[in-house]
Amino acid sequence: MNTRQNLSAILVLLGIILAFLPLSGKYSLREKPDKLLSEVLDEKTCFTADQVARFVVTEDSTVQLIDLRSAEEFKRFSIPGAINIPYNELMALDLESYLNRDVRSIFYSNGDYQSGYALIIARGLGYKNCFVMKGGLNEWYNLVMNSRFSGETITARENALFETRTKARRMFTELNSMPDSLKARYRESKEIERKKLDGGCE
Amino acid sequence: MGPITSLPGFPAWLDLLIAFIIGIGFGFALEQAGFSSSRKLAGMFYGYDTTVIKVFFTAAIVALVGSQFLSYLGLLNLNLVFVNEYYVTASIVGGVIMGAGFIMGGFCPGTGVSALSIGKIDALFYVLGGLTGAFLFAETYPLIQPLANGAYRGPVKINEVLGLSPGLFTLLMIAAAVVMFWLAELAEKKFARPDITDKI
Amino acid sequence: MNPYLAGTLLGLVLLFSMYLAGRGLGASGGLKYCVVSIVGAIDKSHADKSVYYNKYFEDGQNPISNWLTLVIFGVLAGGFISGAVSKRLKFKIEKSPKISNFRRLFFAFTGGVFFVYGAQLARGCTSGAALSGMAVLSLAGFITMMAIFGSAYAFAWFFRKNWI
Amino acid sequence: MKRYSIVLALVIPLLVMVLIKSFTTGHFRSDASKWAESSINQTNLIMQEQLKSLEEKPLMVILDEGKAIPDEVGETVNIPARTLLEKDNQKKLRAHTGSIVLVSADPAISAKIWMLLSQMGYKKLYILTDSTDNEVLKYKFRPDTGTVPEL
Repeated sequence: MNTRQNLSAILVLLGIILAFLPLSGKYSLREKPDKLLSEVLDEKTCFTADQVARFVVTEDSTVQLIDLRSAEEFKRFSIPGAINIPYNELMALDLESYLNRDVRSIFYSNGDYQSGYALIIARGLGYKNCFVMKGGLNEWYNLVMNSRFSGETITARENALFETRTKARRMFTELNSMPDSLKARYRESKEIERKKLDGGCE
Repeated sequence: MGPITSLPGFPAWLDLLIAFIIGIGFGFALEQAGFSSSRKLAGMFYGYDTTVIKVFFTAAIVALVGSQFLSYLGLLNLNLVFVNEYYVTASIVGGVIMGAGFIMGGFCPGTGVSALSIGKIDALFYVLGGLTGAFLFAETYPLIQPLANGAYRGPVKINEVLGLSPGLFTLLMIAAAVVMFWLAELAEKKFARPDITDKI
Repeated sequence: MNPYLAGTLLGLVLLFSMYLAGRGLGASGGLKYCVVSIVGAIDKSHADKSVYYNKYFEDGQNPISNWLTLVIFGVLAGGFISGAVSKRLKFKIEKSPKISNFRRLFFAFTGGVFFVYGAQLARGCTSGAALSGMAVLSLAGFITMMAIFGSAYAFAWFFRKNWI
Repeated sequence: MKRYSIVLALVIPLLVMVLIKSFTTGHFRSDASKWAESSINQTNLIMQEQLKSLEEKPLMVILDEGKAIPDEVGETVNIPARTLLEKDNQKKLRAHTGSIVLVSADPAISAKIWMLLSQMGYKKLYILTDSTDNEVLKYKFRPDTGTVPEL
């Protein structure tokens, strides 16, 4: 057999194999399930509402909050600094721009379900820098928004925690009480620039 | 999981080093294919030498088949590989202009640079012409902008347009290429010009 | 080298490029970046004013330190290595014996102008648009490929004296 | 045979790799969004009283360690989340043909496990929930219209 016939035979056989493979452009999780399981059950993938409040108060730039609620809910109010990726759009989006970053992404929704799903998807796709806020906005309200000091004495630690909560609550209320136009402008400034794939001859 | 350079924290200098190394491979492969000879390249259009079609389609298919296997085996994320964007008129008009340039100059930019590296003086003139062409394009860009940016369709894939799976389309493309290779060798026998091609 | 083997080699280089950098090969882009940096060095104010050039100077980086430019330098090096290996290093003008040197160099220059102009318009040349595009099943790649080869066949008759 | 040696040397290893990849169980299925569908419209959440309306008796999987077993609606197994992917446990789950209901006091655990198993190709997989409003905010935001912040 000459080179042409060899090459033709190889390519045709490989082509036949390919024709049988499901090669949809849709993505699937790549991590090994057992590795992923032990990863997400680790407490390190969870932040408490208090920790998130501290990120908000210190305007920590190594953290990106991702709000999974619907666009309408997000428009009404959100934690300062958060961006919105509605959970039902999560899997239709190109997550690369949002999650392949040096900052830690923290998912939150109202409860625990959607952030839990999102964590599996994101970490399963190999984005290691993803976390959740435990208890979601319900917990945030419970801990931060409705925090009230009661008692006689206060330790330094409690005092610091209380101050953070108060400050976070003030920031949350101030931001979300703004008129819609200002709110929209604030959110635009937080938006992440979509990465464009590099290539071609441009 | 590839592409490697899209991993977070990948250093920029290494990215450029990879570009250089890939360039070396590119130049080496072009020169080894005999693409540093303009008469061999032009032979494609007169039937006496069909190296271009053989190399070109073999290369495209090897990369296509390879990338799909890598993707299936979970080594390469094809969603992160650049897909050329389709500007309908620009692609066609640009292609026609390129075809005219091809038959006049006998090179395309890659082969021209590779021929320049082994001392072809005509390739030097070709590359200088190429630089002039890029300069002219930049200067006439305001005039030609509507044509260049019009009829934008985004990064469309041909198999999606045809409604086929990527694997099936690949198989069809391979079948077409195999037939083409066979025809090319028949043409080479018919229009043989050993005086031109054997020298290379 | 046997064209099928050379094609396989080229395909593997392209595959490596996709695997390592997520992009195909490209040659015309590198030439453009050379022009852009030359223009920027000679007349910076012109470059800043032009709608075309200014986007390349936005981030304050030299356009020469670009992926595509380095590919071009690599092609020069790789071609030279291959020529040395196969003992093809030689200064010469390749042409049909029927035409003069001037005619060959004139058409080489004109061909270069046309080709790169078209490549800028179509956003890639035979390697950047057609070859790399086909390898990722891009419709633009197939269309550009057909346009290039179709038009070259159509014009082939007019320039036959140059080659045969 | 010798004539085809190059062809076979290239094609067979690739074919073997592809076949190994295709037939390895215990990895994620392709197309993540397809397997996540019912989490979007929340049909994967089920309440205690809805359990009876399932066609077959479900397998109740208790994900918490040493947790008390709820009302007998179906077969019950206790598989702590951490040991879920151990071979024996996977065998138990795969052997059950009807619905599987995940039970945990912590909704975060059941959510993560639900998505993990779904992506591995489990169908008819539910989360037992005491109320469907876990994803509803129980509090109301009261804007403070008194202050206008500087931006």
